[in-house]
Amino acid sequence: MSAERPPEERVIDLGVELGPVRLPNPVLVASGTFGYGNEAVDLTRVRALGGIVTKTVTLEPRSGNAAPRLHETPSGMINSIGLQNVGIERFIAVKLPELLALGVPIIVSIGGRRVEEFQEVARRLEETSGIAALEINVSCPNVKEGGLEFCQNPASAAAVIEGVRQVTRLALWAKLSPNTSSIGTLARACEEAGADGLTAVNTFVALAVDIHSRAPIIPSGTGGLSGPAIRPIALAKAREVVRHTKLPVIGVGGIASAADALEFLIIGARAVQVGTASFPRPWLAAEVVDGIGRFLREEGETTLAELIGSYRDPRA
Amino acid sequence: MSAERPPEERVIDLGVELGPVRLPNPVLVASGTFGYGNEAVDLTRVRALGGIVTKTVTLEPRSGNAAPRLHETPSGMINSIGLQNVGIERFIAVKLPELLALGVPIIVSIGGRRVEEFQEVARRLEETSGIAALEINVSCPNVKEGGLEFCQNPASAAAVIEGVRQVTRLALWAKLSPNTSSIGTLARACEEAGADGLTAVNTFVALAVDIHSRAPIIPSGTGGLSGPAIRPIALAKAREVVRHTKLPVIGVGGIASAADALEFLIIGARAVQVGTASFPRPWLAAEVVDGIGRFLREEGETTLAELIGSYRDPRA
Amino acid sequence: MSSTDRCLPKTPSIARIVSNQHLSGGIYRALLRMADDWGPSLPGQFVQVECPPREAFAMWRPFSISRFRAERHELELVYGVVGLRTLRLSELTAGEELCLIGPLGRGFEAVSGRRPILIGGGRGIAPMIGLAERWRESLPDGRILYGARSRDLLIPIDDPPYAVWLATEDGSAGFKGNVIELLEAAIARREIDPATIALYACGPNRMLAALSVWAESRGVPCLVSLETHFGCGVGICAGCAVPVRPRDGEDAFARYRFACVEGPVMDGTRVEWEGVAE
Amino acid sequence: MSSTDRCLPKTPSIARIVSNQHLSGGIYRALLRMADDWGPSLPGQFVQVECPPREAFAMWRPFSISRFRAERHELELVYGVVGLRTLRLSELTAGEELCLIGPLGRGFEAVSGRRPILIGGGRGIAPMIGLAERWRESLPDGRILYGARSRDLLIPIDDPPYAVWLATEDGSAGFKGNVIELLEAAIARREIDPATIALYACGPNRMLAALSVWAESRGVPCLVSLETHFGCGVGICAGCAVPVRPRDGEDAFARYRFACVEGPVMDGTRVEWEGVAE
Ligand SMILES: Cc1cc2nc3c(=O)[nH]c(=O)nc-3n(C[C@H](O)[C@H](O)[C@H](O)COP(=O)(O)OP(=O)(O)OC[C@H]3O[C@@H](n4cnc5c(N)ncnc54)[C@H](O)[C@@H]3O)c2cc1C
Ligand SMILES: Cc1cc2nc3c(=O)[nH]c(=O)nc-3n(C[C@H](O)[C@H](O)[C@H](O)COP(=O)(O)OP(=O)(O)OC[C@H]3O[C@@H](n4cnc5c(N)ncnc54)[C@H](O)[C@@H]3O)c2cc1C
Ligand SMILES: Cc1cc2nc3c(=O)[nH]c(=O)nc-3n(C[C@H](O)[C@H](O)[C@H](O)COP(=O)(O)O)c2cc1C
Ligand SMILES: Cc1cc2nc3c(=O)[nH]c(=O)nc-3n(C[C@H](O)[C@H](O)[C@H](O)COP(=O)(O)O)c2cc1C
Ligand code: FES
Ligand code: FES
Repeated sequence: MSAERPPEERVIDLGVELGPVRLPNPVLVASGTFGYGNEAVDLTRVRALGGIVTKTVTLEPRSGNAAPRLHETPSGMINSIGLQNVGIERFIAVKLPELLALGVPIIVSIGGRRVEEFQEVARRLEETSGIAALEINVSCPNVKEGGLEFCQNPASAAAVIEGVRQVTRLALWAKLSPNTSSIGTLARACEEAGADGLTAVNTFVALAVDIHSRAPIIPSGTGGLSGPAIRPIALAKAREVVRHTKLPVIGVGGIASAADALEFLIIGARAVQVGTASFPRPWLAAEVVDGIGRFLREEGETTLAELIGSYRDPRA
Repeated sequence: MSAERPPEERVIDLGVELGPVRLPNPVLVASGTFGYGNEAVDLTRVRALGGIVTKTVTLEPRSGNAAPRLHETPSGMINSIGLQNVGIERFIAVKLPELLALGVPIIVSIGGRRVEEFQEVARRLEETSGIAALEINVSCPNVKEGGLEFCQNPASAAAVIEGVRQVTRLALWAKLSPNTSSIGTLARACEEAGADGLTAVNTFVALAVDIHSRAPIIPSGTGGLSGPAIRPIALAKAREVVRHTKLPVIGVGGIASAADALEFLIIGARAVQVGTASFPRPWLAAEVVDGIGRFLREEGETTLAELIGSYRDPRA
Repeated sequence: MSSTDRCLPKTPSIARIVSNQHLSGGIYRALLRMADDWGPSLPGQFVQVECPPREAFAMWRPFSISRFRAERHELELVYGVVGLRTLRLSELTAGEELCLIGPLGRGFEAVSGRRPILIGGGRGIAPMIGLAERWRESLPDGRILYGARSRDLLIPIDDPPYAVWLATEDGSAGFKGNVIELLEAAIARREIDPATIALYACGPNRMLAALSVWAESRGVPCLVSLETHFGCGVGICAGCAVPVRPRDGEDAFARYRFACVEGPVMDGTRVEWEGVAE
Repeated sequence: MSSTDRCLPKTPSIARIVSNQHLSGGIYRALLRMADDWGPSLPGQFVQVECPPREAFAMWRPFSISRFRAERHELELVYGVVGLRTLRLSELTAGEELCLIGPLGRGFEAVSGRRPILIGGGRGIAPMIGLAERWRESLPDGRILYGARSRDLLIPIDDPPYAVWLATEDGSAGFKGNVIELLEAAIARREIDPATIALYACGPNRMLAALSVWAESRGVPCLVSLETHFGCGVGICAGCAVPVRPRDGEDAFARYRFACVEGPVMDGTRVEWEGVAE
């Protein structure tokens, strides 16, 4: 009789390389949906995660937008947080050490109104050590000044990436907006500007109206739609990004189960991020890691690499 | 004592004018989601509808796309019908007379691959009588040839409208794609090209993958996402269209109740279309008509005009 | 217009669960009490069911009418638990209500002058029993061929209207093999003469495809009840299209038929099975 | 770190419905049997509940702990039916299960040296009763002010730990007016001395706002249990932010506090009530 382990016990290495960044597994938590990353420590097996993307940090502290900031919609949620954050100084002094102590790759999401602001934030982070990558949020739909311009205009997104590239050797992921006709063009612009990875996608511009008061439910008007509702659109966008660049792609949008994450990996994303689904179940991302391992064993796949990009594209 | 009727019995005229088109009420059924319009006759009070937009008709008959053509997603549905239709000749000979006999405004949706094809279809319809308007489908994401080009490129959409304008005096509604960075620009281009109304929006490009076979569930790859999932995004898009043009706007996307329809009317749409929600409940659009009347009475509004555009836009 | 078109209902019906019973291997039978004026219906027709809970499922889903006892106003559905809706259905208990539309579509109608051979695969056996009951008087020489993967997946059939011949893939009950092999064996033994029969089948699309190919090669009429992904069930979404070989003179449009209104029972020998999902 | 922070649970709990009873005007009380090691908790803390059916509702929702009987491991929630989730909750029967996380957030803690005046508006009375029970020994001179729109909306209070003073807007029971007017009247009659009391309140945000403004003008400490729209309830979404007036030296970031982890019980006099939805 053979000494082989039964297949269900085979341990599959879920480690994955995204250019210069190596992650223990391909499941991260998305920016702005896991606090700074340490808040949910008591609610999930944080060490099981492939990485944590922090809430977007800006140069100055920001108080964020007025309430209500959230509104539930069919299978989704509109948010308008407005990048509430403590600012880079306090982030580096207080949050970052706590985060790095967690023992999982930390990707710091950075935001700003102007290229110089992004640069300054990146410069400060360049002086720290232990960060796995920076995710450049050129796609927040909820910041009045400049936010949407960056999304829709490949040139201004590229200018941000290029600017940040000049001031840091850290790996740079560009977080792309889906609110564009051609996310492929946007992706390519960021690639040429020096990004090391592309995160696709941020939220979709969305509106909900209170039919009695006739005012928007989110006081500032539109917000960003996230959650399972957007998954099929996000998946189509992520696939476009994969087709248009050679960079590693990190898929995000509506992932709420291992099966959802697998769809993104199959179409060629090298990693995924769980966002809104952490709100009701902060432990979900860790469960997705388990689920991916189980799936690979069941399918008889021996490495994650076999799965990634295994999509049978009818256009190919 | 006063002879006034109690408020709940007041009859409110729901009639609405969209440029040259007058509708008995603002609730239509959307193209492709009510057959040609006569199939559901036994399933709803057809005469209660504000109008019927037919399935998109093309010059030649089309057999449509391979199965499966539908896939359910969270609060939504991906479809790739591929404009299956009988072609303009049989449409005029067989379907149109039946439709016109229903006694509700009939809006014929037309499609094509090239400007000339749209023109030829419009020319044939110009020779008939009784049609309330043409809806120009420059936004179907599921037709390989040219489909998506029209969506994303205001110039080509405008060329179609302009071309059709030359061959018919019928009122023209341009059906806009949401798969664009700036639907306002697209809207303005169609307005300048001679459209009389703008229908916003068609479906969102979306993808779902079978994780076992690694193939897309819809054989051709992507399809169009519709249903309640898209409503918040569609509403934001419709509002953009309202802000960018003076034309009457017909709102569509995820409407599944009177409350949903009211959101569109409040942000300034002069009419709405019910699409996917008719599939489980073919009688839903008729119920939406009732619900709007009830709401106006409850809110003490005397005309539909008071409701339309009553949005308190924080940007205004 | 066929006789069934006239059955199109004007409003959704409220059905009350009389019983909801586990049969075998994930298959259940629900008995529903319908309004007094519901029906008439044919086996092979279907109903669109609003599976509870209402808030969870936007779309309704099709279930074949396995039989309808007009005297008792009782509709019988046989269903397999494959996903969330059917799981929730299986949890319903007597007295609870379901909302549905129907009867819808075209059911099985007899090919005149031919001995009926009814073929059921898996849960597809249910409408075949209903059909046999209907035809037992007028077409008494019918047979039922019932195929399943193994003995423990068989649905019990009480008092079958026609003789039932069993086939299981693993041979754990009846003939070892599939229903086509069973059919061939019966022909070989001269128990069935292909020149005088018509096939009526319900089961997995894969079985229907194989059967249709076989029937065409033998010149046997073959009506099958097809399952595709329905969006509406009433002919307004174009989602359920089934590719068929157009007859001479028909244009491209005729290539696809709507399974919900032009089916679900169709001439299997005209279906382009490669274009039908399994 | 306050004492409540240590209660953060590592896993969701399965709670079994012991009873689920209608109290009055759309308000219900559910008694849940918790695991033996659940708790401890403070009134004013809350639980995030996965309202059934699971498939229908992606987001969980917050419900205040109205009391927790540690000896019996019984958690009491009092809730009003306002939408689909609370409707479904109201349909649950004994024996059914709920999934929840908690206890979460900061509950009411006594302002030392002050006589507790507990104020409940509508269903907000429930946690106040739980609080009074907790304090009845250590702070025996407390009072409960209970405001409601009318008599028929009152929730019955058996064996109240403190004397209960009623106020109804239409005067159908107790004092005619709102709880602030009731408070003013009590002060006028010298039953209450504003210099020695602290207010603890739960009820509609509008009531809490008015009470906080009143308390600030009188220099009375005022802790309120706030409701905003929670996305997560555990501090990771930033959705529940409540604007507060930053103290000197605090930067702009301090302007918003997360009601789920820095509340729901907050110092009402520091809240910028214009920025809180009603
Ligand atoms: C005409 C017709 C008659 C049918 N009769 C029966 C019957 O008598 N008994 C029975 O058990 N089942 C029957 N079905 C199939 C039944 O409708 C599905 O099994 C059911 O909808 C699955 O729902 P679910 O939520 O449990 O599973 P889901 O999780 O939705 O999906 C499980 C499987 O159902 C199929 N499915 C997905 N979307 C659709 C869709 N829009 N329409 C149909 N199937 C879909 C997929 O193949 C999928 O693998 C019939 C289908 C058709 C078209
Ligand atoms: C800290 C806290 C404690 C609470 N305690 C109680 C309690 O003890 N008893 C009780 O009855 N209710 C309580 N609530 C309110 C309760 O959470 C809501 O009433 C409930 O979620 C409504 O759900 P629904 O599906 O029935 O209604 P929905 O149809 O979802 O909405 C009805 C109303 O609920 C509110 N709502 C919408 N979204 C949210 C959201 N994300 N979070 C909170 N509210 C929302 C809206 O104001 C809306 O008008 C509490 C809320 C908070 C924040
Ligand atoms: C409440 C909330 C806050 C968010 N904040 C940020 C943010 O600060 N920076 C960012 O890049 N993305 C932010 N996002 C976007 C998410 O990271 C993610 O891209 C998006 O929600 C889609 O994924 P999901 O559907 O899984 O949530 C936020 C999303 C939500 C719901
Ligand atoms: C099955 C299906 C078929 C459709 N066919 C057409 C079509 O032929 N022409 C067209 O302009 N839009 C078509 N649409 C788009 C709808 O008219 C509508 O714009 C879209 O579905 C969004 O609305 P909804 O969410 O209410 O369905 C189709 C939509 C669906 C779901
Ligand atoms: S299922 Fe909709 S047309 Fe057949
Ligand atoms: S509810 Fe999510 S941070 Fe408070």
